[in-house]
This record gives sequence, C-alpha cells and structure tokens, in this order.
Amino acid sequence: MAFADSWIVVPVFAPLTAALLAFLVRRASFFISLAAACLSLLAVAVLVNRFLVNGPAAYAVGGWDPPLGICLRTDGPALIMLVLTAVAGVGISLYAKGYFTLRIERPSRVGRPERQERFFWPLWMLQLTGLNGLYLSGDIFNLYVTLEVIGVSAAALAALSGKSASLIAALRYLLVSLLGSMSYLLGVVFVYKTYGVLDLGLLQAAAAPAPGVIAAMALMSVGLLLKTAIFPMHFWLPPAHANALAPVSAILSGLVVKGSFFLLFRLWFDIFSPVLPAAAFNLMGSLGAGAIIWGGVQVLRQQRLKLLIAYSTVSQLGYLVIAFPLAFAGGSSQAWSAVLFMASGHACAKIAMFMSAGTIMLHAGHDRIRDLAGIRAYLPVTAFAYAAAGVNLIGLPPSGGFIAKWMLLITALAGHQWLWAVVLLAGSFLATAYVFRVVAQLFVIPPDKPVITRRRAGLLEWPALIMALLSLLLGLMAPYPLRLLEAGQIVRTAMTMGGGP
Amino acid sequence: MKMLLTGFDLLLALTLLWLAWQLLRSTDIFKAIIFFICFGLLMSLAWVRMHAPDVALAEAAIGTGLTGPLFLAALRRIERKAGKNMMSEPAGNGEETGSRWKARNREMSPLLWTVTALTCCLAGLLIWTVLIIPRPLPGLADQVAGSLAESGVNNPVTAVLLNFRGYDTLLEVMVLLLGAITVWSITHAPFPPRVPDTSPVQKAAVRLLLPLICLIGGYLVWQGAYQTGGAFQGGAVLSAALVLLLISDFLWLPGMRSLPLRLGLTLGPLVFVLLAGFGILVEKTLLRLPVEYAGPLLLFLEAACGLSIGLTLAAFFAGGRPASDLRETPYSGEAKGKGPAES
Amino acid sequence: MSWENVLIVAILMSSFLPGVIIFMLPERSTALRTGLNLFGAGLKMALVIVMDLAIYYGRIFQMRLELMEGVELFLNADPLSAMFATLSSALWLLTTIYAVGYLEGSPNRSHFFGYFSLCVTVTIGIAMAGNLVTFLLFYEMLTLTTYPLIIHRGTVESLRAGRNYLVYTFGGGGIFLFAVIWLHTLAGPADFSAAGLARQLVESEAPVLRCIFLLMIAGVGVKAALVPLHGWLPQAMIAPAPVSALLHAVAVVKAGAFGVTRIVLDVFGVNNIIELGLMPWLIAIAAATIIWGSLRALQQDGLKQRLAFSTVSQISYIALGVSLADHRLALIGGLVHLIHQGLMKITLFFCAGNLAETLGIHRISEMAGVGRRLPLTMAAFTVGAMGMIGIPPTVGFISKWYLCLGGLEAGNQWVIMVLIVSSLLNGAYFLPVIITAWFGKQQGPWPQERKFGRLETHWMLLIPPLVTALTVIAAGVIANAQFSPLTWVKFVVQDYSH
Amino acid sequence: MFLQTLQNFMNEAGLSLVAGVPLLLAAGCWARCLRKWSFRLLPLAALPALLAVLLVSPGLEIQVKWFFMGGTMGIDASARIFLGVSACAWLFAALAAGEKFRDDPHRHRFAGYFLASMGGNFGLILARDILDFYLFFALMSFSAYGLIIHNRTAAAAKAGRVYLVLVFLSELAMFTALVLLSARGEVPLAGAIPGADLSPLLIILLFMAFGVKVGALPFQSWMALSYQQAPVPGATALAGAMVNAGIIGWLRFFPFGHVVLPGGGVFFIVMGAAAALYGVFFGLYQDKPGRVLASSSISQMGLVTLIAGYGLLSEDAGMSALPLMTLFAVHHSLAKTSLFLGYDLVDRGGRPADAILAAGLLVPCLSLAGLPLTSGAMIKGALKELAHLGGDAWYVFGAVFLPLSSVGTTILMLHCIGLLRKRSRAGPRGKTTVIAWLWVLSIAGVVLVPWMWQPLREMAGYSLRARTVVQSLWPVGLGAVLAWLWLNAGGRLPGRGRPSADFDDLVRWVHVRFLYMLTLVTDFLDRLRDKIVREPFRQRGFRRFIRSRGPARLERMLGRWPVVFLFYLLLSVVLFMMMLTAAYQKSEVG
Amino acid sequence: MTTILYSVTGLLLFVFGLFALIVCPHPLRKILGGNVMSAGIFLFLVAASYRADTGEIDAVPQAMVLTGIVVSVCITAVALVLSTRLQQAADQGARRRRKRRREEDAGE
Repeated sequence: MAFADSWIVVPVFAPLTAALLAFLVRRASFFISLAAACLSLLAVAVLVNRFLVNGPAAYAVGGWDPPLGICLRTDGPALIMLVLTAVAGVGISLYAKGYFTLRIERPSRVGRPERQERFFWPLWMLQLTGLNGLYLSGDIFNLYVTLEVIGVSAAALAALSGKSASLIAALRYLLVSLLGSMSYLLGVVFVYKTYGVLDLGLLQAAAAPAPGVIAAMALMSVGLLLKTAIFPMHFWLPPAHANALAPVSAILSGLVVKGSFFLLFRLWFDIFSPVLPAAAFNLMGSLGAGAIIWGGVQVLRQQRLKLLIAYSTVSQLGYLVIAFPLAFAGGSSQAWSAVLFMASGHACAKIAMFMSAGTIMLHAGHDRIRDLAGIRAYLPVTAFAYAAAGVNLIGLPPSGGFIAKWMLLITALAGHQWLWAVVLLAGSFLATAYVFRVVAQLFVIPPDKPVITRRRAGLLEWPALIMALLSLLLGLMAPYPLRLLEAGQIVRTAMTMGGGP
Repeated sequence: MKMLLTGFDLLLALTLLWLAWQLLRSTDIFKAIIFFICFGLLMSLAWVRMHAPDVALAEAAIGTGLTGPLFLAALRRIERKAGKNMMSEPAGNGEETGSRWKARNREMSPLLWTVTALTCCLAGLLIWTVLIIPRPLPGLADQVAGSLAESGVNNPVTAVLLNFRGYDTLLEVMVLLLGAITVWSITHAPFPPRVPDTSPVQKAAVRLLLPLICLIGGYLVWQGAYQTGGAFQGGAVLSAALVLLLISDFLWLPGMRSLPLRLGLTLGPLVFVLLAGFGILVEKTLLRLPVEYAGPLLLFLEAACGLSIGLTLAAFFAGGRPASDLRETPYSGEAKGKGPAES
Repeated sequence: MSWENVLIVAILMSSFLPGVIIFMLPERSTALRTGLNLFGAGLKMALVIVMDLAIYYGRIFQMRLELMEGVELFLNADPLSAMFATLSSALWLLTTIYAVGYLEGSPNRSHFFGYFSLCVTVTIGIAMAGNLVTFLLFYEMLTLTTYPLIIHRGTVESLRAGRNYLVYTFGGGGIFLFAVIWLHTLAGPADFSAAGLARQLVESEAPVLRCIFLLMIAGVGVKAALVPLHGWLPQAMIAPAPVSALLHAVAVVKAGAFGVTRIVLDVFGVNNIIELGLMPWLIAIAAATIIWGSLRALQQDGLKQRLAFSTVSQISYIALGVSLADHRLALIGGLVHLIHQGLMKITLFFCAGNLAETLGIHRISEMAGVGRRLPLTMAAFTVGAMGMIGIPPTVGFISKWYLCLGGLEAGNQWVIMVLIVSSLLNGAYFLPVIITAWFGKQQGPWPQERKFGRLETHWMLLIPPLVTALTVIAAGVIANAQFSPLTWVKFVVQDYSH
Repeated sequence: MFLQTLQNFMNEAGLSLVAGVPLLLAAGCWARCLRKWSFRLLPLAALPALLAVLLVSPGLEIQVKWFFMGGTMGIDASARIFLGVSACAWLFAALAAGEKFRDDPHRHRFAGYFLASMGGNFGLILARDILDFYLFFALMSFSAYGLIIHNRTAAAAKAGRVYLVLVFLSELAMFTALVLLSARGEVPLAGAIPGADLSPLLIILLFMAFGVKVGALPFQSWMALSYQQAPVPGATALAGAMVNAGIIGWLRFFPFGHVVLPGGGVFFIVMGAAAALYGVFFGLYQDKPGRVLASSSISQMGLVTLIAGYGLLSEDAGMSALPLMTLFAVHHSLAKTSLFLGYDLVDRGGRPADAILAAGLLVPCLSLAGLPLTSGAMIKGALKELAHLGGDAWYVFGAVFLPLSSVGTTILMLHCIGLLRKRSRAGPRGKTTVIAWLWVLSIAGVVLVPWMWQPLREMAGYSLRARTVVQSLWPVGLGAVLAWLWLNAGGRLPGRGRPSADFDDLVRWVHVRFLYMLTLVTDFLDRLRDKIVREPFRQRGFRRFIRSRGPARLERMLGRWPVVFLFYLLLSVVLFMMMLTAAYQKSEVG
Repeated sequence: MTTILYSVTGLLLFVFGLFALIVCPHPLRKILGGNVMSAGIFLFLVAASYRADTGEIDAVPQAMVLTGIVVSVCITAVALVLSTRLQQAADQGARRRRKRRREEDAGE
C-alpha cells in the first residue's frame, strides 16, 4: 500500500506520540500537544478529500487482513466526527493554554495549577487518541479498548481539579464507565461466540437476528447508553462536568459523550440494524424524549452556571437519541444525517459554552447566575460567544442546530409521528428558557456598571468565539457535511462486500 | 478420566461461585479481599484447565499477584485515615441514602428486591442464550496457525498479541501508561519517610529473593516467544520485585527524582511507537514487521514492554507520584479569600 | 454572478458589515461609528433606489444559496419586497440620525448600533425572502437582533419586558416553524408565487391546510400584534425611542404584517383561501384588533403606550386590506397603508422621543402647552396624528379611502363601519393630545428640561420628524405622482389582480 | 387691452390663485420672518377671489393632475355667486380684523387661522370633485377652530371643544357619505351626482354633514357659543362666509331637479320649520347680541332647509329651488355681515349718533324680516311660489308658516337692535374709524346688490307688484307692533336664558361613561387572562413545579446507584425481550 | 460439557459482580465487584472458544483476555488511588471544619 495511504493512521498516532513526549518533556508539553492536534487536523483534511474523491477507505494495521488483523476504516459518519474532534482539539488546546497561564499567574493554592497543567496535556492527548481510535477502528474488540482509553482518561481529567466534589464525581464516573465497558465487553464476547469474527465489515455482512446477537446488542446498547448518560442513567454527568476544570468540562461535554454515542449510532444503524425491531427504536425515542423534558426541567432549577450547562448537555443528548425512531421510520437519510449533524453542532456549541463559563468563573470568581449581571461590561467577546452557542442550542436560524431541528421535524411530520414533533418543539422552548435566562443576565448592564473592556487573556476569549461562530457557520454551510453523510450511504453497500483491500 | 475431569470442573466452578458469593456478603472488607485473592488463584487454575497457560500465568501474576496487594495497601491507607473505625462508609457518594448493605442484617427494601429479581432475570436470559447458541463456529485458530510462520514467534498468543493484533496491544500498553499518569496526577505516594521496624527476616528475605525474581521475570519475558510467558507476565513478576523493595526499607522509589521513573514508564510504549513508525517507513503499513527480522524485533519489544509494565505496576502499588515531584503546599485556609477559587 | 445578484447581496451587506465592524469599535470612537452608520444607511438607500428603478423596468433580482437538499435560501426582489425594502432603508436612515442624537452620551452605544444595523439587515432579508423557508429564517433572526435592543437600558422593567417579548415571539416562532414544516411536507419546497398552492392539493387536504393556515397566522400574528397576541407591544415601550420607532414603524410589527401579506397572497393564494373559507376568520380577527387597539389606546395616559396601542390597531388595517385581497381597491388600500403607517408612526415616535429626551415628558397629562416650547416637534406630531385620524391631505386619508372603497366593492358594509368607528376612536384619542399640546396652559416647569442652544431641541432629533412629517403630507398631496407610494402599490397589485 | 391680458391670465392661473393666495399668506403667518408682511397683506387675500368672480369666463374648468388624486377646479353659475358673496364677506372681515388686531400680541396666530379658513372656503366653492371638496371643507372647519378660541378664555375653550366635536362628527358623516356616493368609480365623480337615487341613510348622513355647518337643529349649540366667544371679525367670517359652505354642500350633493326624494323633502321641511321657530324663541331668551345674531342665523338657515325640502318634493320645484337657495344665501350673508360690522362698531365703542346707528341697523334687520323692496321680500315671494309647486298640503303649510316666520324674525331683529343700542349707549365713545365707513358700505350693499346684480334683477321686478308688496308688508307691520309692545313690557322673557346642560356637558358625560365601561371590560379581561395564563404559569404552574421540592427529590433519587441501575437492568431486559419477540415473529413469518 | 459449565459460571460471576457493584455503597467493594465481573467475562470468553474435542487452542480469545486483565488492573489501581485520595480529602475537610469551629468557640 502506498505511503500516501497511511494518512489514516496519523489521527491516532500523532496524539499518541504527543502524549508520550508531553509526559516526558514537561516544559514543552503545550507545543507538542498543539503540534499533534494540528497534524491530526491536517491528516483529517487529507482523509476527507480523499474520501470525497474515491469513497471509503480501509487500512489493515500490520498488514494482516480483517479476520485476523485489525482494520481502520473511514466512512461518512466517522469522518464527520473526526473533523469535529480535530477542530475541537485545536480549539481546546489553545483555550487550555490560556486558561492555565492565567491560573498560574493567580493560583489559589501554590503549585496546584502547575500540577494540573503538567498532567493535563498527556491526559488530553490520550483522550484524543482514544476518540480518533474509536471513530476509525473497524474491529469490535479494539472499540472496547478505545472505549477504555476514553473512559479512564476522562475520569483522570475530571479528577484533575483536586477538589473533593470533583474527586467524588471522578470516582463515580470511573466506576460507571467500568460497568458500561464491562457490559459492552460481554456483548463483544457474545458476538465473537456467535460469529467467531471481530471485524465490523464481516459482522455487518453476517448480521442476522440470532439469539447470541440479540444478547450482545442488548448488553452493548445498555452499556453505551450508560456511558452516554441518556436519561435515566445520567446521574454521574452533571457533577463530573460541572466540577471539572473549564477545558476539561469542554472536553467531557463536547467530545467524550459523543464518542460512546457514535459507537451506539454505528451499532444501531450501521452494523446490526436488521436485528433491531421498530419497538426498540421507539423505546430509544422515549428515552430521548424523557431526557429532553427531564433535562430541561432540571436545567431551570440550577443556580450555578456550569451545572446549568451540564444539565443542558443531558437534555441535548436526548435530541440525539430521539432521532433514532425518526431515522428508522423515516427511512430517508435525512434524520440519519441530522443526528450526526446535530451532534457536531451541539459539540461546538457546548465547548464554546463551557469555555465562556470558564472565563466568566476566572473573571468573576464564582458562577452563581444571579450575580452575573453585566458581565458583558468586562468580557464582551465571551458573552457574545455564550449567546451564539445558546442560539445553536435552541436551534434558531443561523445555526446548525436549526438545520438539524428542521430535518428532524421534517421526518417526524412526514412520518406522522406527532409525539416526537411535539417533544422536539417543547425541547426547544425549554432550551430558549434556560439560554435566555443566562443571556439576559450577561447582556444586561445595570445602569451603574461602566463598560470597560480590559483586554483579558486573548487565548481565553477567542477560541470560545471561534467555536461558537463555527456552530453558527454549520448552519450556513450545511450542504458540505451533509454531502459527506450522503456519501456515507455508499459505505453501507461497500462494507457488505467484505471491505478491506 | 473424563468423569474425574468433569467432577473437578464442577467442584472448581462451585468453589468459584461460593468464593464470589462470600466475597460480596462478608461484612469485613479485609476478609473480602482475602476471599478475592483465593478467588484469583482458583481462576488461574480454571485457565490451566482450559488449556490457556498464558492467561493462567497472567491471572496469577497480575490478576491476583498484584491486585491483591493493591487492595490491601488501599485498605490500610483508607483505614489509617479513617482512624480505625471499622468499615465506616467514607463520604463516598455523599448523599448515598440507599439502604445500608450490612452483610448480616440485610433488610431487603423493595428496591433491592426488584434489583435482585432483575439481575436474576438478566442472568437467566444470558444463560438461556448461551445454552441455545449452536455449535461454536470455527474461531480464528486456523488463520492464526496459518500465518504463525511469518509472525516471527511460535507461541500463537504472543503472535496474536504482538503481531496480528499489535494495534490492540499498543493501545493496551498506552492504557497502562494512562493508568500510571492518572495515579501520578492524583496524589503523592503516601509512604512514611522511614519504615519503622522492618523485621530482619524480611530484610534478609528481600535480599535473597530480589535477584531470583529478576531472573525469573527476565526468563519469562524471553520465553514469551516460544511458550507461555511474555511481556505482561514477566513485567508482573518484575513489579513484584519492586513492590518488595517498596515495603522493605529500601524506600528509594518515592524519593527518586521523577525523570528516570518517567523514562522507565514510557520506554515500552516508545519502543512500540518507534516500531510502528519503522513499519510505515519500511513496509508502508503501520506495525508491519519484515518477516525475517520479526523475531528479534519482537523480542526487543517484549523486553522493553516488560520493563515498563513492571515499573507501571509498581507505580500502581506506590499509589502516587514521587514525593519530590510537583510539590503542592498543603491546603492553606487563608488562600480561600484571596484570588478566585479554582474551578 | 451577474450584477443583479451582486446588488441584492450588496444591499444586505451594506448594513451587515458596518454592524459587525461597529461591534468591534471601542466605546470612545463615536465619530467613526456614526460615520459608518450613516455611510451604511446612505449606501443601502441608494442601492435600493437603483433596484426599484430596475424592477420598474422589468429586471429580475434573485440569489439562491442551497441550505439542505430540497431547501434553499432564496432572495427574490419582486415589486412587493422592493416596496418594503425601500420603506425600511429610508426609515432606517432617518432613525439612525435620530438615534445618534438621542443616545449622545449614553453608555454602550457600539453594542446598540451593532444590533441596530443587524436588525435592519434582517428586516431587508424578510422583505426580500423569496420562499417560505427564507422568510422563516429571517423571521426568527429578527427576534434575536431586536431582543438586545429592547433590554438596552438594563433596568428591571426592561428585563421583564424583554422576557415577555421573548415568550411571545418565540412562542409564535415555534408555531410558525411547525406550520412551515408541516406545509413543506405536504406541498414540498415552493417559492412565493401569485398562484399559491396547487389546486388539487387544496381540494384533497382542505382540513389540514386550514389548520396550517391558522397556525401560520397565529405564528406571524404575534409580531403583527393581532388581538390576543399583542401583549408584548405596549410593554416593549420601555426601550429607547429610536428602538420603539424602528420596532413599530419598520421592523418587527411591519414584518408581521408583511408576513400575513406574503402568506395570504403568495403562499396560499387568495382564491385558495376563499375556497377554504378562511377569509371571514381573517377579516374578523383584523376588525377585532382594529377596534380593540383603538379602545385600549383611549385608556392609556402614557404617550408611548397610547401610540403602541394605536399601532396595534393600525397594523390590522393592512391585515384587513389583505383579507379583502380579491378586490383590487382593498388590496391597494392595505398595501399602501403598509408604507403610510410606517411614515406616520415613525413621526409620532420621533416626536414622543423628543418630548421624553428634551423635556422628560412621558405622560399625556404633562403635555399641556408643550406646543409653545417645542413648536416644530408638535407640528410634526399634529401632522402625524392627522394622518392617523385620516384627515386629508395626509397619506392616512388615502389608505382609509381605498380601504373603504374596497370594503364597499367587496359588498360587506360593516368593514366600512369598522373603519369609520376606528377613525372616530382615533380622533377621540389623538385630538385631545393635540388640543392640550397646542392650546393647553403649561402647569409648572417641565420635568427634566434640557437646552440645546438656538433650536428647540438637538438638530438630529428635530430633522427626522420634520422630514417624515413632510413626506406624510407630500405623499398624500402628490399621491398620483410618478413615484409616489400609491402608484408603486398599483404597480405591485398588477400581478395579483386576476 | 389691459383688461384682456388680465382676463387671459385669470383664466389660466386665476382659479388656483383664489385658494392659493390665502393659504400662502397663512403659511407666511406661521413663519417668524414673514409674519409682519403677511398680517399687513391680510385684506388683500380676498382680492384674487373678487377678480376671479368678475373676470373669469363662465363655465371654466381646469384639471390639476398631480394635486391630491387629480384635483379639478371650476366656476359655474352658482359657484360664481357664492364666490362673490364669500369674497365680500371675507374682505369686510379682513379689513375689520386688520383694524381690530393692529396691536394684539397674538395677531399673527389669528391671521394664520383666518387666512387658512378663507383659503379653505374659496377652495371649497371652486372644488368640482368630491375629494377636493372634502379636503378644503376639512381645512376650513379645523382652522375655524383657531378663530373661535383666539381669546384663550375658559368659555372660548368650551365653545371650541363643542365646535370641534361637532365638526369632527360632520367630517366623519361626510366621509361615509362620500364613500357611499362614489361606490362605482374609483376616481371620485366631478360635480353634482347625476340622478343618484339616494338611500335614506345617505340623506341623513348628508343632512348631518352639512347640517352642522348650517346649524341645523340637533347640531346648532356650537353656533351660539362660537359667535359669542370668537372675536367679532372671526364671527363675521363664520356667519358671513362659512355658513354658506353648508348650503353649497347641499346644492352639490342633492340632485335638485333630477330625482324626487319625497321622504327627504318632508324631513328637510320639518327640520327647517323647527329650526326657524327654535331660532326665534332661543334668540328671544338671549341678552347678548352675539347669541341673538346666532339664533337669527339658525332661524334663517331653517328657512333654507325648508326651501331645500320643497326642492326635493318635485322636479320643477327642485329646478326653481336651486337659484332661490343661492339668492337666500347671498341675502343672508350680506345682512349678517353688515349686522356683525355694526356689532363690531358698537363693541369697539366708535359709536355714531344714536339715530344713524338705529337706521343703519334697521335696514339689514328689516331686509331679513322681508320688508318689501328688499331682497328679503323677493325671497319670501319666490318662496310662496315654490310652496305652491310643492303640492297643495304643503302650499297651505307654506302659506301659514311663512308670514309667521317673518313676524318672528322681525321681533327678533328689533330685539337685537334694542340690545345693540343699549350696549352702544353704555359703551365709551371712540373715534369713528374705518369700520364705520365699512359698515355704511355693507348697508348700501344690502340694499343695492339685489337690484344691481343681473341674475337677481328679474326676481326684484316680481316683488314690485302691488299684491306681493301688501303680502310682505302686513307681517312686518304686525311684527313691529308686537316687538314695540314686548320691548316696553320689560324686553326679556323669564328664565335663565340658556338651557342648563348643553352639548359640551353631554360630550363629557358620554366620554366619562364610555371610559368607565371600557375600564370595567379591560379589568375583567386582565383578571381572566391572569386566571388562564399567568396564574397557572406562575403559582400552581410550571415555575412552582420547577422550584418545588418534587424534581429535587426525584433528581436525588435518580442519583442513587441502585435506582439508576434498576433502570439499567430493566432496559437491558426489555431490549432483549423486544429483539427476541421480533426475531421470533420474523423467523415464524420468514 | 466443560464449555457450558464454565460459560455458565462465567456469566454467574458477571452477574454477581454487577450486583455487587450496584448494591454495595463502599467504593472498595464496588471495585471488588468490578474485578469479579471482568473475571467472569474472561472465563466466559475462553470457555466459549474452548474446543474440548480438537484440543487446539484458539489464541485470539486468550490475547483478548490478556489485554482485558491488564486493562482491568489499570482501572482497579486508578479507582483505589482515587478512593484513598477521596478519603484523604474528606479527612482534611473534616479537620478544617473542626479547626474553624474551634476558632469560632475561641473567638466568642
């Protein structure tokens, strides 16, 4: 295989080596990580245009073909998530650099920010490795290992802040992800016991509703639902995301949750879709509806900004899951691509929101919503970033969220599924309530507070704005990612032909 | 002969289940840990019974050999902190208002009833599925055998581990490193400056055992290419040596400067990554080893991985980063007032 | 990309780019900000005039951007949209001048003018929307850009008003989105066309279409302040005067009325609506709003609240005209009132702003004898009020005249009855204001009097109302001239008359 | 030669100048710099109108395309007469105003309103299409308000208020009437509406629209108040020129001679008679000359309504009613102008010798009463002829009513003269100013005009016949005798002179009641809305649910491991069973 | 026969571990449960691929089990360290609260 073909490996190996080097050479850890993030962005770009030119590609690692060896695959959905992770990776790295430099200048406990920064970079790089590995991997056991990498590094990042609340949350997060991975592993074992093959392409070809596969799908789906914190099993997400450091919450909410969701999406739509009846999809839909409504209600109860954003993640995840029955019933690729389009839109918005929340906390010293009046006086760019991200969450026109909401509603109404349509609308009303509750506080400058725009750390404000504008831009440039997804359709046919060179 | 074997299997299975049940029901966590160690040993027995020597060795060395001491060390630290009150539930997940799972007077609240019922139901379903799955399909055994020759090793497990599914192992080694990094990022190694009164017997035993353990570890690593053994098992044994050093008076590990330790930890993954890079340069595919050099390369890789795995497992036992690395002033009350509290 | 596409984009960009740049500007650089603002407004006005001329001579202006498969952002400048665009850009130019004068010395103006320009860009977008999806896009963006303007003052009341505004508009927006999507699933992506929906679709899906139509009217009705949904308008009076001027005369309320027009004329098609038997409903709602708005205006003592309720009733003239769209005269009356109401209402709000800014007067009871202190402002106010009542030679008379003729032609007498009663009520709540202002005796000193040198008030606050007052009279007196609003509306109505 | 060029000029631009000059001067009055000049040019404002009357060739019509939906101006026979009379009235009033307000600080304001209403009046006469008519009618009415309240006293404000309310109602009525009239064509039809069969509603609307101006019965209360409160030149203009606007309106819009409207005719006759009698009795109660003059106008206008009523009864009655109404308007406005000038003279204290004053006042009063050889007699005679055409029943009514009304008018006029003489005796002596000469000129006009003017001359010849002289003499004689008796017996009727509550209190009462009821309705609706929307939303509703402990406890419950993983297990089992049943059905079906 | 026996044992162990993880409040016990679960899964995996008749060993499941063991060790270690650090932080918090209360008493 040509040298040029091995670009597919870079998104996994660049962060991997960066993690090692960052752990070793602590002083240059930021530059190494940034280089790795940019390199993987470049690699993803190359992969995307290669994908557009000659369709999905497969890459057998170590030269061994699928039944024996592991094979990395790039198809529509995977590339969308790769692009998202790469872009978010660069953004978060920049933000983290700004965040830690500011924290080191004004530490609350001597030595703590240095520790946090020293260990942040390797863990963050490992997280990126796990995520990229998950999106690319074509082997079901390898997915388990990547899930573990993501799980442990996420828990480690959550525990980084050192407060007892975040330690409790990290421990609970670790145990939950342990349980989720274990049930996923049991599912893998059942699959292996039934088909004796680990490669996704071969599995997709052989997928048929046998009891073994049914047990596997049940366990895997429930495990992944737990790791994606869907409605009844969301208890671990808010404390973990709210108490972590700002860049860490951005990573957790924006990327980590999407990783396990992507795996669930691939299992349900890509590989074992013949096994799943309509009732299963409707069950998933009801979970999603529960998440939207329950998350929305809980969000309105919160008094702290980061908890509010965390619970809004719970609610927004409901949107992703409610799209399952729509995609199944609708049959058209619209809801199918809407799910991933909404996932990427939501990720950008959520990262921007947590970044701005972090900047606000650094500046105001607290994140009680009631006392945030007039933040725009000091942090205009951050306030605008938060508002733009909020616009995307609600799904107002210029944003990607609107396009996704539009696609979902179209499928719902075309398929006469009134319940889901009503829940979607109720969800967007709740979203309006909690976004504008904060935006009103941020944007309104009480008459006595003068407007001074002291330049804060640039690195803190601009990444948030870039991510927020990106989520808005998604709305306007929707056709391009969607074309990627449409191309994804061909993948299914390609996979069935026993992919791999 | 067959009857004997089935009898043995039955007995083994029952003891395993009984041990697991006891492990959960026992009120005293120390007792539970001891049960867990026995459970681990019996598990390795089961692996042997099922012709999986590598796994048996790994289970014995890592599954029980190291996990047991980890639990014991953790228990000691938690007990000492909690001032010896038995089994006081730490803050844990704070508002855990659920029913107290006291091993003895387990009042089964309706909630617990439903949980138990559901678990049994799930178990029933899984077992039913296992029972009706038709004859197991031919696994990958013949493919492995087929291409064993090019893999450079003749122990199939090592071949699969390092060559055919080398990517998995790479990620696995990275998980280990990740574990080490996480442990280091959480806290300092909670070791007292001087172990007060290590009995002379222990000192002598340590001085005797150390070279032996290193020898056995090295041999295991070397043997991996031919029969059961390999980086993980060898590494685990090496870590036992380091653990011994830790608990006896040679407390140089926590006092050491962190750079050499960090080098040691990352040695294995670094070599693995270099090999992968080499594979790309030479063979234009990741992790592809030229057939003729596969053997020695894999051996070199095994050695490096074995060393770093040993160090990592020791770091797990140490439970924190070296004392000298990244000191943090203890939590000073007045710091709260000043600058913004860290998020 | 022929010069037509470039022109449309240039029109949109001519206020969007200054807006974005103004956001960046620090608070101190007032000169640059005002310069940018005025340049943007002037440029837009020129471009729109060029477009009007070109449209008059038959050129087609279109711009398409593909959003999703089957859904595209389509900007199309047909005569109706050109009319609304001209009105918006003209009044924006004046309101910018007014706002610069009004907000002199007040805090965070970059923020204000940034959103101010964005708001007009979105209004022009609404005007030029070529299909229902684009209209929906800009319709929902309008809420975003106007909300910061309403809560600009930062006081508790403005926050509550803002919250109320959001509840209403997002509720309406949600319903409108639902209806648009439902229609999209039935009728597929369709651009605005005079023919409206396909005939067989109307026959086959009558009940569903009825439901969709009512939902759409409810959605758009929030911004058009139809009766049950008008609660937010009087409360939005907390906003500074240029905002309420822009909101009421040009942007939000007019967008709602324009929405109703588009839905009735271009989405459903007049004949289809008659066939579906929905016209009586629309007429009833419009009439009820007209009467109720005027009645409520009678009760208000606050000047801006009274003007707000009068807007509620005046906007429904347009809805009434459109609901009688099958009769040419009524349609002309309705559409021409779209422009006239804008002119008159913005004059009144400018004067109300002057009163508040120069003398600190907010209530009508405080207005006794103000004519002596601010003669020119009160003259403009009188002209505007006369227009509202419908006394010739103002523009108000013309639109009322055509509406009545249309009502007569349509044969239902009580439409005229409603208009006459409404004129009576208009007189009842405007004449006392004029009388107290001119002929009342001043009781005590003005609440917060500010001197502005030789002129009665700041020249920037004085010029716009005078200009609009003159246009109110001029457009009335020379109604039959070549480029008066009336002739343009007749030109617009040509392709709707069948 | 000069006359020829002047005539050509007048033909082209003349008509627009007639209305244009006063309006321009009015605008001048408002502008600070042009104030002095425009006030000085006040009297000249009426000149273009006079010139137009004399010079413009008859039947001229010009179309001003761009002006207000295509304005058309033109002079026909009746318009020429009206224009002439109004021009005279405005000229006299302007001169009087020039004299009276020379040193008044607010003279520019009065001049502005004065000129605006003058322009409106002239434009109204010349307007051929109904929209222009309506435009100028509105301009005249609303600017007249400025005249009434010029003195800024409380009484003036009250009079102004009553006037404004009534005028606004008339505007609305007229707007509706115009809409109904022009139902067919989009562009309003020019001139009189040919042969339109007017519905009763339309008749009432037209009666109301122009009845207010003319002081017809239900709407007459503003006249008394305004004539008294307005400065005398303003009152002269109001009584002399603006009253005719009502008559012109009726002439324009009622199809005299084309269509017979028996119902309308009867209605007008009854209202006319009632107004005439009411005017007399109301006048006798008053003690202020302004009010007496107002009531005499009311009664005279009642007669005009009577003529209109007869005109509607039959075609030929209609044909003869048209010129008669025009003549009556001329006769009435000349008499009223001279009377008001006299009142102004007396009011300003420039009092001539008692005898001259009495004689001067007597001439217009008696002409109003219908003394032979005066225009009044001619009209009475023609009126009798008209009544004859209207069918026998109405002839009898006419025959009885007319002498009675002339008796009443004579008494009223003599009462007014008595009051004026009393006031002039009491007032201070001022020097005789130009007003006196104006007054003499107006008296001459009253006497001579009927004879000089060609269209009126053949009417005069008829009145010279012996029978008509006798018929018109005895009522005047009887009236004089009764007046003499009544003046000696104390000269005032018992009672306060003015009805307790008048139109203004009525309006305020209605306004207060209406607002009260409206607040009732709106409070009810607010309470309703709170109950339906805000209450559930705030108290028992969504927000309380959010704040309440329910969701908090539930969330904490969901935070416990056993509960969460209960759902976890449940989900896995349910999913398993779902897939199993589906597979089972598929395998069964497949 | 042995495959079925060991598979069932493996599954039962998995279920025991799951039950322990869910029900026991003490973090150490939960981690123990986790380990039992993983042991159960691996037992089931190897049992599933054990071919009593042919006797030859299928290497891939063994490799998977090896990786699984190593990963579960890593998670156990992290979890244990976290819970000790948690205990330490809780004690520090309690000590600080007691100190502040003492200062307040001293202060009054």
